[in-house]
Amino acid sequence: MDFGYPVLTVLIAFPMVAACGLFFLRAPQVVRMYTFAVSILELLLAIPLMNFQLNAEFQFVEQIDWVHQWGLQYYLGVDGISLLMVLLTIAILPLCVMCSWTYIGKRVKEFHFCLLFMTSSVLGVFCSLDLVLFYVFWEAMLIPMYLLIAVWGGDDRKYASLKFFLYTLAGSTLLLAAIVAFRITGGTFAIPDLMQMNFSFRFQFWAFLAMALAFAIKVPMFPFHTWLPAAHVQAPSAGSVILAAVLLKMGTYGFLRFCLPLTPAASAYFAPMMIAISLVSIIYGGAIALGQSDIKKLIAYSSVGHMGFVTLGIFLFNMRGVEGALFQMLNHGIVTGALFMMIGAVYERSHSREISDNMGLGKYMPAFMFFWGLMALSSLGFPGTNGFVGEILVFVGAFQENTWIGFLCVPGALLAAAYMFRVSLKMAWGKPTTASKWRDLNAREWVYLALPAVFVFWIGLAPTPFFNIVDPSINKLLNDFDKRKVAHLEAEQPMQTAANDILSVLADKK
Amino acid sequence: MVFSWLHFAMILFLLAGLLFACGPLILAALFAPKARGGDIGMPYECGMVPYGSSWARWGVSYYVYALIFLAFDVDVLYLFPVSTAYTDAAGWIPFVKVFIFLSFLILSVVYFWAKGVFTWPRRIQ
Amino acid sequence: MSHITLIVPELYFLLLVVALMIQSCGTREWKPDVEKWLPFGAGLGFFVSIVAYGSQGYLFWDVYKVDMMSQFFKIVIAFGFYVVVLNASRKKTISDEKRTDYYMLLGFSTFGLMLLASCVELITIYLALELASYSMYAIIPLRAKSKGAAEAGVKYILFGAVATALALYGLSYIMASQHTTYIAELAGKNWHFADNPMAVAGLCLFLGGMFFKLALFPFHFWCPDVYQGASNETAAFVATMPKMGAIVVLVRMATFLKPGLEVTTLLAVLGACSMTFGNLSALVQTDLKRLLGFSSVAHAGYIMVGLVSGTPEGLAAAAFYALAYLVMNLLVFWIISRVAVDGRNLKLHDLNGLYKKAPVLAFSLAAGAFALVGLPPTMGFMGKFFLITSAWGHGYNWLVIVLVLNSALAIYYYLGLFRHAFTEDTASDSSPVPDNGWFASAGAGMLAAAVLLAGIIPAPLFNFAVAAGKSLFGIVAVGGGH
Amino acid sequence: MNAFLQHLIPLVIGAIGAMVWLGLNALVLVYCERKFAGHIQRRPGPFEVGPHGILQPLIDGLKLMGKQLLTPDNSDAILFWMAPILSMIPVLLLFMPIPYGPSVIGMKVNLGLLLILAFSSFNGLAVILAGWASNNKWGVLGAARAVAQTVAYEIPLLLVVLTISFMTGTLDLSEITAQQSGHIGNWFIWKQPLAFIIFIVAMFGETNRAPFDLAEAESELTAGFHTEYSSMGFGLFFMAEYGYMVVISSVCAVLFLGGFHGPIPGIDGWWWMLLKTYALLSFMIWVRWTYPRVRFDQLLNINWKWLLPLATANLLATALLIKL
Amino acid sequence: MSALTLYQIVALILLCAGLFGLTQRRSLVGMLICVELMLNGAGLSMVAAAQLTEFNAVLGQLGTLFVMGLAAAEATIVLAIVVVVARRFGSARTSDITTLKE
Repeated sequence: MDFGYPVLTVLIAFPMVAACGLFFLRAPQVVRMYTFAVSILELLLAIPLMNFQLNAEFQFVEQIDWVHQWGLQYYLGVDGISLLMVLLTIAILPLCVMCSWTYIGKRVKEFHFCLLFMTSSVLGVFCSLDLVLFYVFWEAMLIPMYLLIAVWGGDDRKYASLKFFLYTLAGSTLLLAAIVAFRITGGTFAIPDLMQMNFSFRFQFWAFLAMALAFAIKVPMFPFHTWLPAAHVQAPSAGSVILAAVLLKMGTYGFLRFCLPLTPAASAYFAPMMIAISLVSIIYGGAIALGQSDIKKLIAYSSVGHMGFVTLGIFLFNMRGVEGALFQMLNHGIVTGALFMMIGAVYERSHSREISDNMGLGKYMPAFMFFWGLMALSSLGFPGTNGFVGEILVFVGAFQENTWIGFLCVPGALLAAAYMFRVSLKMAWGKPTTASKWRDLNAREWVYLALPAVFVFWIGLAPTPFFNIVDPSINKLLNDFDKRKVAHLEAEQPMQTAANDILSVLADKK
Repeated sequence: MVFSWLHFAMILFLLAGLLFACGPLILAALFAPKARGGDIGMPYECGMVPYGSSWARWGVSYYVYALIFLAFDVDVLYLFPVSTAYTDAAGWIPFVKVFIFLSFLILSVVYFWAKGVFTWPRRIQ
Repeated sequence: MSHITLIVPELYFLLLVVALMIQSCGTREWKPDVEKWLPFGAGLGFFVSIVAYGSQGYLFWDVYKVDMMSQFFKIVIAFGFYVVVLNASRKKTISDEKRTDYYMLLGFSTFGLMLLASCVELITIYLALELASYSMYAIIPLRAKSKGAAEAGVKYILFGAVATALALYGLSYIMASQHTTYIAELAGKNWHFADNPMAVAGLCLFLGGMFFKLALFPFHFWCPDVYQGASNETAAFVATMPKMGAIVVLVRMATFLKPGLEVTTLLAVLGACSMTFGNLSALVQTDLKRLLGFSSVAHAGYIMVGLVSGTPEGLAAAAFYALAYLVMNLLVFWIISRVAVDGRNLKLHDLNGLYKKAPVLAFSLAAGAFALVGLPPTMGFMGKFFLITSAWGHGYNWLVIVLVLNSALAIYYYLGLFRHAFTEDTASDSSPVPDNGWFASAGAGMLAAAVLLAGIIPAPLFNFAVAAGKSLFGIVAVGGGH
Repeated sequence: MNAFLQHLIPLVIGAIGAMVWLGLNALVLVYCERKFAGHIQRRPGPFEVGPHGILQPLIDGLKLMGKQLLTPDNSDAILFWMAPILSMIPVLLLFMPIPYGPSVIGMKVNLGLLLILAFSSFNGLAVILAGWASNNKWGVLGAARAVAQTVAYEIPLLLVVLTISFMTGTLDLSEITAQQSGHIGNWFIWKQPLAFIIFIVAMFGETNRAPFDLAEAESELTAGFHTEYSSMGFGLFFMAEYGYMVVISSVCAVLFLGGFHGPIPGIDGWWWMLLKTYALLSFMIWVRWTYPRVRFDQLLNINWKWLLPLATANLLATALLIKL
Repeated sequence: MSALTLYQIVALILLCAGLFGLTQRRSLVGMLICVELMLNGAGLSMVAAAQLTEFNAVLGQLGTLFVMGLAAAEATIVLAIVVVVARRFGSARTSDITTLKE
C-alpha cells in the first residue's frame, strides 16, 4: 500500500498549505474559485484511500518521532471507522465552498481560510493514532470554528460563539488530563498500543469520566447540548454544515475510538447511564424540535436527537448497534448537512429562518422542495433512504439488548417524523408570504444538493460497500471489548472507590 | 563568646557618657529659674513672630546628595575586611579585585558628575 | 580566573553595560544614537550565549556553576533582552537624554539575571537577585510624568524589599539549622518538618523571596499594578525577564523538593491558589496590561506544577514552560507596544478591528493569546502538556486537574483579546492607529512564528531542557542538545 | 573573681579618666579658642575672670547651669531633650581605643578604628534630631546642612583611614602606633602626604568647623541646629563638639603623626600625644578665625569632586605600591 | 535558652516590629524605615546563626555585610522613587497614592 508518498499527511497538510496561499489573492471571486479548486484537488488526493484493504488493521500508517524524550509521535493511520469519517469530511468541503458562494459577503478570504484550516484539523483528528496528536488537532479545530460563528454569524453571534468555545474547551481540558494519565499508566501515547492494555478499574473509572465529558459535550448529549442550538442558529450555513456533518461526529468518534477500547470495563459500567442519557437526548431533542418556529433551531434540536441514536447504538455494545451508530453518523452528516445548506439557500432569499416566513415553497420552488422532502424523509428514517438503514440497525441492536430500550426509542422516531412533517408540510403547502418572487434553485445549488441526494439513495438502497468497510473494524472493536470489559468489575465497588479517591485528594490538600 | 569584655567596656563607657550628659542637665534643672508664660516658648526667629511653618521645601539636590552618600558609605564599608587581609594576601589577584571594586566606585562618581548631580543649583527633573 | 572563558556571555553583557554607561556619560553633542547600535549589540549577546551553550564548570569557590541549565537560561535571557531592546527601541515615552540610561539599567538587570542563572549558593543567589532587581526598580517609574508609574515603582520596591527581608530571614534559619548554603549540599539534607522545623520554615521564607519575583499567589500584589503603571516597553521587560531568574533558582532548589515533603505540598497549594486566583481576577479586567498581570500570576502557578514532581523531566518541563512564557509574553507585549503608538495603556476595546488595521499584528496576537491559553499547536500548549505529563503520578494529580480546569477558565479572557481583534469591527475614534510598518510586522511575525514553530517542533528545545534537568540530578546527559 | 576585678578596674579608671579628660579639654579649648580669636583679631580676649581670664570657661559653665532649660512650644519635647544627650553619650566611648601613651589606653580593641568611625556617626543623628525636634526654621535648615555635610565628608575620611589600614593590615590603633615607632621618618605622614591632607580637610567637614561650619553659620542661621537650646542643652552640644574635635585630632595624630612616639627613638610617652593633639587643635582654631566660610554647594563639591576621587585614587595607588 | 535562641528572638522581634509598622505606617518613608528594620533583623539572625552554630562564622558575617550594603542600596532607590512620587503626587502618604485600580 505504498504510494511513494505519505497519503494521510498530504491529505491533512494540503488544505493548510493551500490556505496560506489565500493571502496572496485579492478578489473575492478568485478566492472562491481557488478554494473550490483546492477542495476538488483534496478530493483527488483522497483517491489513494480507495486502496483501503477491508480488514481491521490500521492502514496508511505513518509513524515518526516527534518529541522522543516524551514518547510523542507523529502517528497517523485509518481503519474502517475513521475512513468513513475522513471521506465524509473531504466530501463536505466542496459543498461548503459552494453553499457559501453568495452567502458570505464580507471577509471572504478569511472565511475560506477558516474552512480549509478546519478541514485540515478535522482530518487530523480522524487520522491521528497518537493521543497528543489527536488532542492537538482536536483543539486546533476550535479556533476556525469559533471564527466562523463569531465573524460570519447572525446577530447573536458573540454569545453563541463564546458558548461554543467555552463548552468545548472546558470539556477537552479534562481530556488532556486523561491523556496524560494514560501516558503515565500505560507508558505510551500510541492508541493501538494502549488498546492492548488492561488498566485497573479505578483508573478506567476516572479516565472514562474525563473523556466522556469531553466527548459528550462535543456530541452533544443531553445536559451539555445547550451550545448546539445557539451555535447552529448563529453560524453561517457553511459553518452549520461543518458543525453538523463533521464536528459532532468527532464526539461519537471519540467514544468509539477511545472510551470503548481503552476503558472497556468503565464503559460497560457506565453503559446504562449513557444509554439513559441517549434516550433522554432522543426524546428531548425531538420534543423540543417539535415546538420550534425557527427552522435552523429545529434542525439543530433534531441533531441532538439523532446523535442520541448514535450514542445509544455505541453503548449497546452489539454488532448491530455499533454498525447502526456508524451509519447514523454518516447519514446525519449527509442529511443534516444538506438540510442546513438548504436553509442557507432559502435564507438567502427570505433573509429569515422562521417557518412562517418561508411557507408555500412547493409552488414556487419545486426543485428546492423536492430536495427538502427527500432529506426530511431520510432524516426521519423513511425506508429506502439512508436514514432508515442507520435507524433500523440501532433499533435492532436496542431490541437485542433489551426490549424496553427498544420501546423507549420508538417515541423518538415518531417524534422525528412529527416535527419533520410539520415543518415540511408548512414549507411546501403553507400560505405563501413573499415566496412568489423567489427564483428556484440555480445550477450551483442543484449541484451541491444533488450530491448528498445521491448518497442518500446509495446508502439507503445499497449499503453493502459501506458495511464491508466498517464491519471488520467493528468486529475487532467488539471482540476486544468483550474480552476486556470484565476487568475486576465485581471486585471493586466503583462508587465507593470514587468517593475514596475524592476524599483522599481532599485530605492531601489539607 | 556571646558577651565579651569589649561589650562590657562599651556599655560602661556609654553609661559614663550618659552620666556625663545627664549630670549637668540635672544640675541645671535644679538651679535654673522656671519662668512661664508670654512668648517664652515661641520659636526663635531673631525676635520676629514666626511666619509660616518651619518646614521649608528643600532643593532636590539635598536628596540626591543623601542618596549618593547612602550608596557610597556602605560600599566603602566592604573595604574594611579587605584592608586587614590585604597585606597578607599574596599575588596580584587581591590587587586586581580591589582595583575592580574601586574603579566601580570611581566610575559611579564619574557617572554622577556627568549627569550633573554636582552642578548647583540644579533642577533635576 | 583561569576559567574566564566559562563566563563569556556574562562578561559580554557587562561590557555592553559599560559601553552604555560610557555613552550615557558623554556630552550631548558627542552622543550617537543608542538605538542605532544597541540592537546589534544585544543580538550579538544572544549569539554569544548560544555559542557558549556547551561550557561546563565551577567558578569562584564553587558558588558559580556553569552547566546545561544555566546555559539554557542564559540563552533564554539573552534572547529576551534582545527582543526587549528591539521592542523598546521605538519607544516614545522617554525623553532622548534618558534613553541610554534606560538601556543601561535594562542591561544591568539582564546581567544580574545571567549571573543568577549560574548561582548555586544561597547568599550568591540573593546577591545576584538583588543586582537584577535594583535596576528594575529604577526603570519602572521612568515614564514621562506618569503618576501611575511612580506609584507602581514605589509599590514594587516596597513589596520587593519586604520579600527580600523575609527571604534573608529564611536564609538565616537555613544557615542555623542546615549549616550550609550550597544547594548541592542542602539537597542531601533532611527537609521534613517534623525533623527540622526551623530549616523548613527558613526554606519557605527563602522561597517566598523567589515567589515575589515570580508573582506567585500570596506575593503577587505588585504584579498587576506594576504592569499597568509601567510603560508598555518596561512592562514587557518586567513581565518576562525577572521571572526567568526566579524560575532558574526554583528549578535548582527543586532538586531537594521531593514529593511528599511539606514544602512541596505548600508549593503545590500555592501554585493551585495562584492559578485560580490569577485567572479569576483576570476575567474582569479591561486594561490589557493589568489583564496580563493577573494572567502571569496564573502562569506562575502553572510553573509550580513542574517543580513539585521533583524529577528531571519536571524541571525540564518548568524550564521549557519558562521559555514558552517568555516568548508568548514578549509577543503580546510587542503587539501592545506597537498598537499603543503613543505609549498609552490599552483597553481591550482599543484592539477592536485590529485585523483590518494591522493584519500581521492581529494574527500574531492570536498566536500569542492562544499560546497563553495553551491551545495547540503553540508553544504554550507544549509547555503545559510537558508540565502536566511530568507532574502526573507523583502525588499531585489534583494539582494537574486544577491546572487543566484553570486552562479552561483562562480561555475566556484570552479569547477576549482574540475576539476584540478579530470579530469586533466598531473601533472607537479614540483608538490608536497601530504601527503597521515593516519593523512592527516583522518582529511580531517572527515571534509568532517562534511560538508556532516551537509548538509544532518542540523536540530540540525540549531535549536541551531535559538534558539540563538531568544534569541537575547528576545524571549524565546522553545525546542532549540535538 | 580576681580576674574579673583585674579587668574591671582599669576599665572604670579609663572611663573616669575619659570623663576628666573630656571635661578638662572642654574648659581648656574654650579658653584657647577665645584667646586665639582675640589675638588673631588684635584684642586680648577674655581678661576679667582670673589672671588673663583663665577662669572664664568655668564661670561660663556655671552661668549656663543657671539658665532656664527652655522647651519651645510646638517642639517634640522628648526628642528635643534626647538630642543633646545622644550627642554626648558616645563621645567617651570614642576615647576608649585611642592609645594616648604606651599604657594610657582605655582598652586595646582590634577594631578600634571601626569602633570610632561607627560611634562618631551618632553625632549626625543627634544633630538632625535636634534640628527637627525644635521646630525652628534655622534649626531644620542647619540640621539638614549638617547631615548633608558630615555624611559627605565621612566617605573620604573612611577612604583615608582605609589607606592606612591597607598599609598596616590592621584596624587596631595601638598596632598602627607601634608600626610608626622609631624615628620621625616612620610616621605615616611621610608615606601618605596626600592622605594626610585629605584627612585634615575632611576633619573640618566632619566636625562642622569653620570654614565648613555651614550647619551653625552664625551670620545666616543664628546657631543652626541648636538655635533653640538654652542652658545646659546648648552646653552639651558645645562639649560634644569639642569632644569630637579632640577625638579626631587624636586619631589624626595616631594615624599620621606617630601617636605617642617621639621624633627620635627612646623618648616616647603620652606627652607627645598631648602635644600633637593640641597642635592639631590649635591648627583647627587658627583656621577657624582665619578663613572665610565656603558656600554650601562649594562645600559639597569640594568633597565629591576632589576629596573623594583623590582619596580613592590614593587608596588605589597605595594598594598598588604595597604589591610592588 | 541557648544564645542562638536569644538572638533569634531579638531578630524575630525586629522582623515583626517591621512588619507591624509596615502595615500601620501611612507614609512611604515610614514604610521604608520599617523595611530596614526587617532587613536588620534578618542580618542579625544571620550573623548569629553563623556565629553560634557549626556554620562558617566568617561567611555569616560576610553575608550580613552584604545585607547591609544591599539594604543601603535599597534605601537609596526607595528614597529616589519616593522623591519621584512626591514630585508627581505632591505627597508621600500612602492614602494619596492610589491611581492604579482595576
